[in-house]
Amino acid sequence: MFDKVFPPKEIILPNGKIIMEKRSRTPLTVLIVIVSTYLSVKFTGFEFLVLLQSGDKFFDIVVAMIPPKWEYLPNIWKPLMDTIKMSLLGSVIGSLVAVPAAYLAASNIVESKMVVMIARFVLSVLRTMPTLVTALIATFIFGLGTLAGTVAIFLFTLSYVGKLLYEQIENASMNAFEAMESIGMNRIQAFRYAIFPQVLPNFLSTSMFCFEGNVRYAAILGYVGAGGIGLLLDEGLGWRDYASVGMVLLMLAITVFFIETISEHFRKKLI
Amino acid sequence: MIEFIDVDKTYGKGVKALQNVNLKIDKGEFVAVIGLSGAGKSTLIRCINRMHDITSGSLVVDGIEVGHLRGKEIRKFRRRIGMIFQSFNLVTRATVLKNVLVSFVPELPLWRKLTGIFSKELKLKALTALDQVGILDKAYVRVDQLSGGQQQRVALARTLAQNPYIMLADEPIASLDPVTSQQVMDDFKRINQQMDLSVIMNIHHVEVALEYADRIIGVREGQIVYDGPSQEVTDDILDYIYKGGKEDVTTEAYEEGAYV
Amino acid sequence: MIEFIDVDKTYGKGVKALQNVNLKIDKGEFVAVIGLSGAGKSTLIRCINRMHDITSGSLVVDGIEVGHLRGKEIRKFRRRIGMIFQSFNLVTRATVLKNVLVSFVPELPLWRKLTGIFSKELKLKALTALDQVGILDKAYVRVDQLSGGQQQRVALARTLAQNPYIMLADEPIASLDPVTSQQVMDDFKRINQQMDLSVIMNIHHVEVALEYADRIIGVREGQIVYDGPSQEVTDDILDYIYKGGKEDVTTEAYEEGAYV
Amino acid sequence: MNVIEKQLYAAPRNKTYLFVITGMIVALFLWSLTAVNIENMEESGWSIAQSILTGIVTPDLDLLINFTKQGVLYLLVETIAIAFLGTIIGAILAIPLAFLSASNVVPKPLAYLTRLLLIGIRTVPSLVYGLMFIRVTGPGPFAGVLTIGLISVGMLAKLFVDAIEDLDTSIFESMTSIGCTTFEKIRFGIVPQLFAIFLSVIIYRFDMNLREASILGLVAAGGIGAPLIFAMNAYRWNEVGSILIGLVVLILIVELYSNYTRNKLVRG
Amino acid sequence: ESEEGNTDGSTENEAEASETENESSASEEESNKAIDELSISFVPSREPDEITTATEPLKELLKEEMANLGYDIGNVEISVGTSYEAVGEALSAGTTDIGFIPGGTYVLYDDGAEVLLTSTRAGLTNDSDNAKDWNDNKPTEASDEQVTYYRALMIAGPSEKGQELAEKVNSGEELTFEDIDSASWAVMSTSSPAGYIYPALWLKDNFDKTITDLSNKVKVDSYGSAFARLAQKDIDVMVTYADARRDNADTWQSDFNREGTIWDETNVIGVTSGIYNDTISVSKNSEIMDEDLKTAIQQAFLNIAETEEGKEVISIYNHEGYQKASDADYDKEREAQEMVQSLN
Ligand SMILES: Nc1ncnc2c1ncn2[C@@H]1O[C@H](COP(=O)(O)OP(=O)(O)OP(=O)(O)O)[C@@H](O)[C@H]1O
Ligand SMILES: Nc1ncnc2c1ncn2[C@@H]1O[C@H](COP(=O)(O)OP(=O)(O)OP(=O)(O)O)[C@@H](O)[C@H]1O
Ligand SMILES: [Mg+2]
Ligand SMILES: [Mg+2]
Repeated sequence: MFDKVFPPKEIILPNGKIIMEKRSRTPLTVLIVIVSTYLSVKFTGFEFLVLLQSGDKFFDIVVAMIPPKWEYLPNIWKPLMDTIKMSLLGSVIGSLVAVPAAYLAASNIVESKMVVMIARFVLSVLRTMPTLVTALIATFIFGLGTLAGTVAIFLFTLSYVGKLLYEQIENASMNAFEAMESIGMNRIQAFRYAIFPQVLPNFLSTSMFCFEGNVRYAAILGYVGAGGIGLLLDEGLGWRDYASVGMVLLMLAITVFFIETISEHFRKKLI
Repeated sequence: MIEFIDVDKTYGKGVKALQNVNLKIDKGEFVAVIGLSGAGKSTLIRCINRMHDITSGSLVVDGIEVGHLRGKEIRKFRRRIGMIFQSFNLVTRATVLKNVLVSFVPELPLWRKLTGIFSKELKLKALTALDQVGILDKAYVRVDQLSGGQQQRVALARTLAQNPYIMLADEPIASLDPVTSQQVMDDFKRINQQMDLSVIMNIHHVEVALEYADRIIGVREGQIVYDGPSQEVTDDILDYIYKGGKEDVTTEAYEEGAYV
Repeated sequence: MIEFIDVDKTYGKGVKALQNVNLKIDKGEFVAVIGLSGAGKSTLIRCINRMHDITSGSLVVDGIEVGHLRGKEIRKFRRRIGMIFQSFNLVTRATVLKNVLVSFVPELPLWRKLTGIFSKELKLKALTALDQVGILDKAYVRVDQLSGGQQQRVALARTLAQNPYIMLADEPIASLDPVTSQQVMDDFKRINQQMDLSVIMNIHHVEVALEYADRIIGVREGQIVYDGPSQEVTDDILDYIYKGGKEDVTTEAYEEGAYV
Repeated sequence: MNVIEKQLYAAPRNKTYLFVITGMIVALFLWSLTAVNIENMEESGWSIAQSILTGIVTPDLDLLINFTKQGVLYLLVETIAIAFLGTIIGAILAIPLAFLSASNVVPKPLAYLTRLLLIGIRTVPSLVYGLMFIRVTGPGPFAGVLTIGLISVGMLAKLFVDAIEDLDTSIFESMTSIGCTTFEKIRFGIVPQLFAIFLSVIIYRFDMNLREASILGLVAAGGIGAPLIFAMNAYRWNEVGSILIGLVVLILIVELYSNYTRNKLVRG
Repeated sequence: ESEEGNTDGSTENEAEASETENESSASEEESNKAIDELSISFVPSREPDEITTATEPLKELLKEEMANLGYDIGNVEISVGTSYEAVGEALSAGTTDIGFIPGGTYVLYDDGAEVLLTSTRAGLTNDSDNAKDWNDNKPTEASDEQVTYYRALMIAGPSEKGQELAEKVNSGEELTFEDIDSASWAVMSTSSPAGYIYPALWLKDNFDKTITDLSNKVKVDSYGSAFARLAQKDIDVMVTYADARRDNADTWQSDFNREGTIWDETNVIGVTSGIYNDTISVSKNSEIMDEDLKTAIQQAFLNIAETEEGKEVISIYNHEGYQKASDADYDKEREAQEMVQSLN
């Protein structure tokens, strides 16, 4: 298509040979990006001037959070633990379920194109749903509270880990798989012994990464009544009590930092 | 005993990988298959354990018509045929021992299959196989820490643990340096002689093939153009196998090759 | 002309990679360096264009004492010495042409360095180099879509575009299959003969070395243990280079090898 | 056999380690189970699920195929614009931060500090950023753009760092042998490598940002989120259906395209 | 011309307002002041999707009225969110000009917001402090009177626990905190007066407890969803404004599929003291805001509330009319909040 509009240029070598140079797509891409940016700016009412003039107002709330309200700490523990539990449970179950899902979605393992297509479509659709929306729907079905949050996190983890996992499975070397088949294993066994060990470290690290993300995400699930520390955040914001919000965020940051450090430790060990 | 009778193999859109192959390999033979890239060597070998299906003709291994096997039967059939690959095809992240143990998996009860926990007996069997190829001391090392030659030996041990009666090898030394190649080939020879199992090997290194194999099969464009004892292979014949040679050489070599 | 005079090279904590090396290589020679892993082959080659500094002795390339070069001079000196690596060392995410064009980078004006826009003249030069190694038609393909042999040819073209008078190659065919190896070696030979540039190559494939090189240098434990025309290399000499051989062979071979 | 048995017993003993780790994980898992109180589960859950499903399969077509400012199409375009601009802003900010936190580029302490800063940025939920930016820009999509920009920074920088840390430096060797200076090595050795990966990461993030942008409506920061949440709260499942269908189709299209482009970028 | 206000101090304001108004209308012919954009933010408290569409007419109405009052408004920008905090912050930072916010929110953000008007609406046939009276005199209907305050109700739903609590109240028994605590509650955001603050005050007055002491409480983001959950027996008790049941009577049976009417199936178990109605506040920190503009806006909304078309638009917020308000009107609200916050 592109080459029809902009026909390739001929280059003639000194020795008379001819080679066709395809036109670079970069100018067109750059143009498209610039135009899209311009349109987006128009559409969203983005004004750089406003940012320059009153950008400092962003820090009004940040400043109000400092120093955080230390007395608020005792109120934080339980919801914080709830948040961690929610994300842990959702992440663990989600990651486990992601394994068979990814198996079904890997075109190099499963021979039926139909199955692969369906599995991928389901994973994709799950991924398109914003977690907050899933959580809200979950509260309607599972009632308000942490269960709904857990379900939302579970679904997100399933779709996210599932997708990355099947991509890794497809990129895994099929050499060992072939050897396993030559030993007389069926595809599931060959997958278990040849592919799974290859993707395991990556799978664990993706799952841990997802868990970290989920802790962060679980923090706002409280907004839709899905339990956890989000309730406190919401309350703090509602009362304009930014010092408490600051405390909540601080605790959350510390938690995330710990989880990140621990999971980093294990990830390094794995690879 | 392996017998190819008028075997043809065509890939997807009419790529004729094997044409009219007739071949008989006895127990305990050491056969080297040589030929250009794309000649059909791998295809030939892979048809034997049904990694590929043949298109027409008949292929009989130990009295079993391979083409008639179905599902579970194929897997059972493959259990007794060892296969070695150019790129070793090991699970690099697992230990040597685990790689060898894998060959027992098809016979395990389900819970062991899932957990990957092996009995002591099997471990001993696997270690014995490792001992046979001389890398017992590396049993608990991760495969990716081994050199190429050592990795190929692990693959060999894995195949031995299967207790096969036929050993198929697809360019097992292609990615090894000369010294290591020699060690691995020595292993093959020893196994072939001590255990009296047939070895059928694709190989690019003609000199090595001539040195180790009893019998040479030359493949060109999917057809067997030479088949005879390795002692009888001359430079002319090699020329014929690899380049098609001149017309006169062709007939001469063909006659020689058709003695089976 | 390259001349090593009593060159020693010691890495960090006393690893003696080269010891007392004396060597003279003339313009237009095709020299193959063989020896075991860790013998010091790479070190030998890399000293020539100052990728490594020598510890003592003197190394003169085309009348220039390499050890005395500083900063900009080194870079200028390297411009005329091509180097080829085992792992090709290409920017895999860029096109073939872009990879070749890189060899002109040091001579570009600043704005071209920044924008990465090359003049037509340079493009023609680069394309000509690609033509010389026979992959002109791949000029606009991304390198990661090429086979290993093709990638090595891109590296070759990149080096040719530098218009070097010496070509250093560190195991250029180690990761290639035999057929591609042969093509790449043919390229080297052709370039060596047509352009009259010296080729110094580390290589593990002895047969290939004997076939293509005019002269063989055997390295063992940092010392040159053989140096002579490839026609004269016998199995005994190889044995001596690779294994140290028996005492009697040693002296014999050494005498033979010491004729330079 | 003796040697072999000896080797059998020489198996490295990491069993205790494995047991402890497994035990810890199981314990953590059980502990996290206590967060779930099934009593909250509603008997009516099933019927609700049914009405949600029927609503989604019988979407409000008027709302879906409606070209006014309240129509799904307009809102989707607004969502795309927010995500697009936000991604660009995020990417621009993330590049310097990524280099500052790559331990193979800058000194360790600086890298560590930048990492802490990034964790801080990542921890604040988007809805809080939304509030902060409303003070700067007022309610509306502009605030949404800035929010998306800021939350993208954290994730983008993290993925950029990974790319920077596993740069293929073997190219350096050959560029040294050509006689290139450090600057030239960076320009022609690193930039082409990183460019493709960064671009692919950015496209991936755009994909994610579309999802994020669809919830900003909660704080009046534009996009399709507000009508979606309103419709859900009002139990108008067919309106929810039409919005969700629009959103899902849009994101699927973008995802397909982004997968295709990323594959091209990364694998060539 | 404007309706009679009963609120103390309002006469004064009014006098001032009409003065400025006369001035501005006098200068109207000569030149109207031009304002590019006037932005209004609000949080819908009812079926919100209607609101985005139904507020379109407000733009034109406001432009017209403002033109008469001496201001040419280029564009009226209306933004809708789901959180009061967003509107509050925008008012406080001056990034939105006008906000429709509840008294509670106004008090929180009065550093940057200034109240202009309090909405009025029809009073109800029930205005008792006693929950039982509300249950005896069902259904609650609108009265002819316009009032500036409303009450919040604790409403028990059709769930078992809800019924149990209702019976207790109707039989004249006093509820204990144990009764209250054993039920599951739905509350709104903490700055919502009817949905949080006044119920908290009620708990404080009656049991010396607060909402944070309730063991089973969930936060909902609209009364609509609270009713839905009540209907599903997902929750036992919800807190809401007094005529919320009238607003949800139809949906109760249609959308939520309940057999009985909302009046039969729900009962009041608690009534709070009066809550001042929603405000129309302007930002003190907005660049375009000055005293003249404030009075013009005040007058414009008062005028809009007089027209038929205008009444229809503002009815979406349950507003029926407006009275001028002063900051002091919300002192009580401040006390309430201080108390609730100190309980936290
Ligand atoms: N899966 C396949 N689908 C289609 N064609 C194939 C397939 N595998 C091999 N071929 C083709 O069949 C022919 C024989 O291939 P085969 O792999 O047997 O050659 P080979 O002798 O093993 O070559 P090499 O020495 O390169 O391994 C070749 O032309 C090849 O392109
Ligand atoms: N950068 C280095 N630092 C320390 N020691 C080194 C370094 N590079 C090489 N050596 C050592 O110097 C010796 C010679 O290495 P060199 O790489 O020259 O061997 P080689 O002949 O090229 O081997 P190979 O065939 O494996 O490439 C070896 O003992 C090696 O371990
Ligand atoms: Mg092959
Ligand atoms: Mg080397």
